[in-house]
Amino acid sequence: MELTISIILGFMIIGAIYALHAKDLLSAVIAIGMVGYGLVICFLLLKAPDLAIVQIVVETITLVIMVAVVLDSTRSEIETIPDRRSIVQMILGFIIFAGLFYFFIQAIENLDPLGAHTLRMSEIYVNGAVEKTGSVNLVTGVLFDFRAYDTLGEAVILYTAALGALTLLRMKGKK
Amino acid sequence: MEGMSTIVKKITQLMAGLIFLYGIYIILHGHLTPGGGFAGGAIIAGAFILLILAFGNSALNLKKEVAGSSNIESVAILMVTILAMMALLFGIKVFFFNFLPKGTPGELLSAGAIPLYNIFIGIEVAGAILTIFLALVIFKEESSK
Amino acid sequence: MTVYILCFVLFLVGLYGVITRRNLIKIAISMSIMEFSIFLLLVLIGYIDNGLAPIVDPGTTGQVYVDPLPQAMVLTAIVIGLATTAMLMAIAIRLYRKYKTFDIREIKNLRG
Amino acid sequence: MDALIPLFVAIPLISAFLIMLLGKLVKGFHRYFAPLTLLALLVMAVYEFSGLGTSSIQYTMGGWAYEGGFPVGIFMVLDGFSALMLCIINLIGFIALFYSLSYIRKYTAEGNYYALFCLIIAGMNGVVLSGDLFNLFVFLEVSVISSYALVAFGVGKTELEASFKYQVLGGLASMLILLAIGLIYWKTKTLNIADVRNVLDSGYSKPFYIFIQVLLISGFGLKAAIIPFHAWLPDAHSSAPSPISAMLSGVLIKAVGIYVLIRLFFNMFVFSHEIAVVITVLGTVSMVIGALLALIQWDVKRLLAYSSISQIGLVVMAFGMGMILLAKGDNLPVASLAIAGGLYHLVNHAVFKGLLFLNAGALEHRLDTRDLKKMGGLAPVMPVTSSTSFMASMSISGIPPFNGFFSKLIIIIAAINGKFYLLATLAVVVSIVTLAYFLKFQRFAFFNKSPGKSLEKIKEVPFPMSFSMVFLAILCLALSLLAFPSINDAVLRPAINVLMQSDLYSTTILGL
Repeated sequence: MELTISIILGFMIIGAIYALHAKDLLSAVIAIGMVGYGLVICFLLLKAPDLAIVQIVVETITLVIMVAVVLDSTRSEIETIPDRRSIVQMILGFIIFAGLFYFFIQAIENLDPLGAHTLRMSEIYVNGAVEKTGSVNLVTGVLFDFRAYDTLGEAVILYTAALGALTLLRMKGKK
Repeated sequence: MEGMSTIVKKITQLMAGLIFLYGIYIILHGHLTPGGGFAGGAIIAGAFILLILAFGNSALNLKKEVAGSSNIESVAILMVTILAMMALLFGIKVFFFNFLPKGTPGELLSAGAIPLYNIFIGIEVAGAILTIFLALVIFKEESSK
Repeated sequence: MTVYILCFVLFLVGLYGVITRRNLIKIAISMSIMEFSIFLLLVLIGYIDNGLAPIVDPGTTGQVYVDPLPQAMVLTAIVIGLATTAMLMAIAIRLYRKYKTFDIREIKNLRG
Repeated sequence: MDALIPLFVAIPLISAFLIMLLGKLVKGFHRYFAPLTLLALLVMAVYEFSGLGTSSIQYTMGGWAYEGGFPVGIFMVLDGFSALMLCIINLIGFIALFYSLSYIRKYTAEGNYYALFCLIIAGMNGVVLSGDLFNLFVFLEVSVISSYALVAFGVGKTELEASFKYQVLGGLASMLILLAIGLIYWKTKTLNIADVRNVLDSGYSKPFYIFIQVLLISGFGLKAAIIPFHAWLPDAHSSAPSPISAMLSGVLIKAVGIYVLIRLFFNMFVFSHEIAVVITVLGTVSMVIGALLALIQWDVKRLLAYSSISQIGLVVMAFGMGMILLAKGDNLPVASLAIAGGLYHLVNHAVFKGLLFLNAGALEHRLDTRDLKKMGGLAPVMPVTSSTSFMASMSISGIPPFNGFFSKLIIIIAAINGKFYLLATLAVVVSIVTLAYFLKFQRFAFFNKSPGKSLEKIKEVPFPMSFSMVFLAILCLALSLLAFPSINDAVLRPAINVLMQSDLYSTTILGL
């Protein structure tokens, strides 16, 4: 399992790096779409079918929105010639990233490895949850019963984004 | 935005209906099978987006549509909030209390208020995504005039 | 542990993109990459060996299911990600119509 | 009383939805409904605050409290600290909304403005009431996403650009926070803040602990615009419509930045000396650099924005000193004094910085410019704006008898008693620098000769705007009463207790 996920993740990393360096914006957007679909496969392998459905639909819609934005623009990106300042910044950035990476490895050293997760708070969300919520799908049970307040917040965020898009995209700001 | 060719329009009409039905199925079976309000709502929004892309704004009055979809999402999320407070009517001072009878797990009419939440969340998500998309399309149309 | 480390590498790739890219769309893409890595990390945390997908068959007992809580969290986070991407795109298209470019070096009225 | 708690979130949400629905049908609906909502929330907040005392109330969503000994539901916790924050949020929110009634008329789509305003309030109320890490994150996103839209409300070039910058850095902060929450769940397998404390008490590895603390400091530091993370603040705060700038500077960076940082570091983590030193240093650096950068600004709102960074730095420094002393475990009265000073200054800053941004908005409303060089001689023609902004400037620079003097005095006394002589000196120096740039503001805006333009056409601002400014100016004077020990005890003591007895939070909730 770990090996399969690692290989897919490796492809996702390559896709992500390609998306960041693509000369053409449309190919960058499509590459990031592929990374998103790779994530869908990982979700399926990790026994998260709910997430796979949501991710595949949301990824498609994001892709449509991004393509709609990119399509009628000058798509090519202007690349810069690296000067001395950017080289210094790169070295500095590399050191910071290496440090973060090192600390992350140190930090997760003693945590549960993949697959050895134990339940504590979610014990209740799994055992006997069907009787408590009546929902056979445990994720739905968590989303709409145990933690329905979070779900309201989530719906409100989407509502806010729609309201924000309407607000930002009106033609005239001031009378 | 221009519409596409007649073949595309015909096929889209058929496909959009199927996708729409699939979205409704996903919403209604949210407590039984994978999926739920969010997935189903996004699928329904996808069906509408497909129609808009295929037919363009010549066949549709986008301004009217965006007002409609934003009203629908407001109503839907208001219903979710009211549903959350519904238990207050039954004298239980608890928000998000699952006040309906649970029924037999595994049947379509079970899990108390969860299917209701799923339906309203589904409508809200569909409305919100459609509003975002239409706002973008309208902006592109108007600013390129 | 390799898979967690690769997840963090993906996160760092996104962080690198946010810091170095000079294109509005590329910055939005980098944010998506960071989101993806966190989604995957959360789902990996909740995975249990030989666990079933969290959909119970009412007749059976004694099954092991994967942790549904991280999945619920990721579902919420996916929708939040959609919302932030939508807002970013709305701003990006508006800025494009004003400046005719996505390049933030040419969009510089303000200096922090 | 406990049944009121979820209404702090539910009422503004319902109000926002109703504004979007009915605002199109009933003309002027939002102009009456939104202020009424905020007024109701303010009354509720004051009622809760006055009745609470040093006790704390838990409310569980969906009726799921403890199952099998674990807190499974989402807890909402109202204690002294969150009640104080609720009062500030809803007070400044109400005043800023009342001010908007005439200010926002020059913009289109007023209905969207009021709905987004209600959503930002709902988000902040949700954040300060939440007792659950992930729920806190969700409501934090509600408030920041609506603030992204509100910053760009004018949809001009600068607004959009500022909002984009704010969104990118805000999104980065959210990612860091979500990563930290994920790692915490990985280790503790719970999301309840009290329960996390309980689990962490029973052992953790040091690198893990430091890594999540660094993630959280960077994440919430970005939200609170502490100095290496401040790049978005001057742009966003100066480009937003003025009532929104008052909200952002007055409460948003406190509610989603400082409040959460303090809550997590006092009530969720066990104090560690290194992290306390890091927080103090960050606070001190932002205090000094923010003040120096403010000195060279000629844009009124940018000057105020940099001054916000500086004052927030002072607050963080005060809390940091308290943390250092608590980590050492000695000199507890001094730690209590430092925390009291920090809280007092937090309240004061919300009031006078809100007022100053409203003043700047009044100037912008009448003159259509924010450039100090183009102003001058306004004191006779805009007497209300001039006098209130003079009071606010004196207050923020720490001139007696205004409230700013007493809170700064308490912080400096605490620094001296805690043997942080360098920090005390720096606080005094920054106070003098603050006085310098606010005198510059006063002189160029109100007292210098006008640069050529005739002042006859300029009138005082309309009633809702002047009323809001006068109200906050009176509050500036009234809050100096908090310097009296008995009043201070009644108002700030519950909040100080929450922070001083840091493990009481978890033991009360878990009922240990």
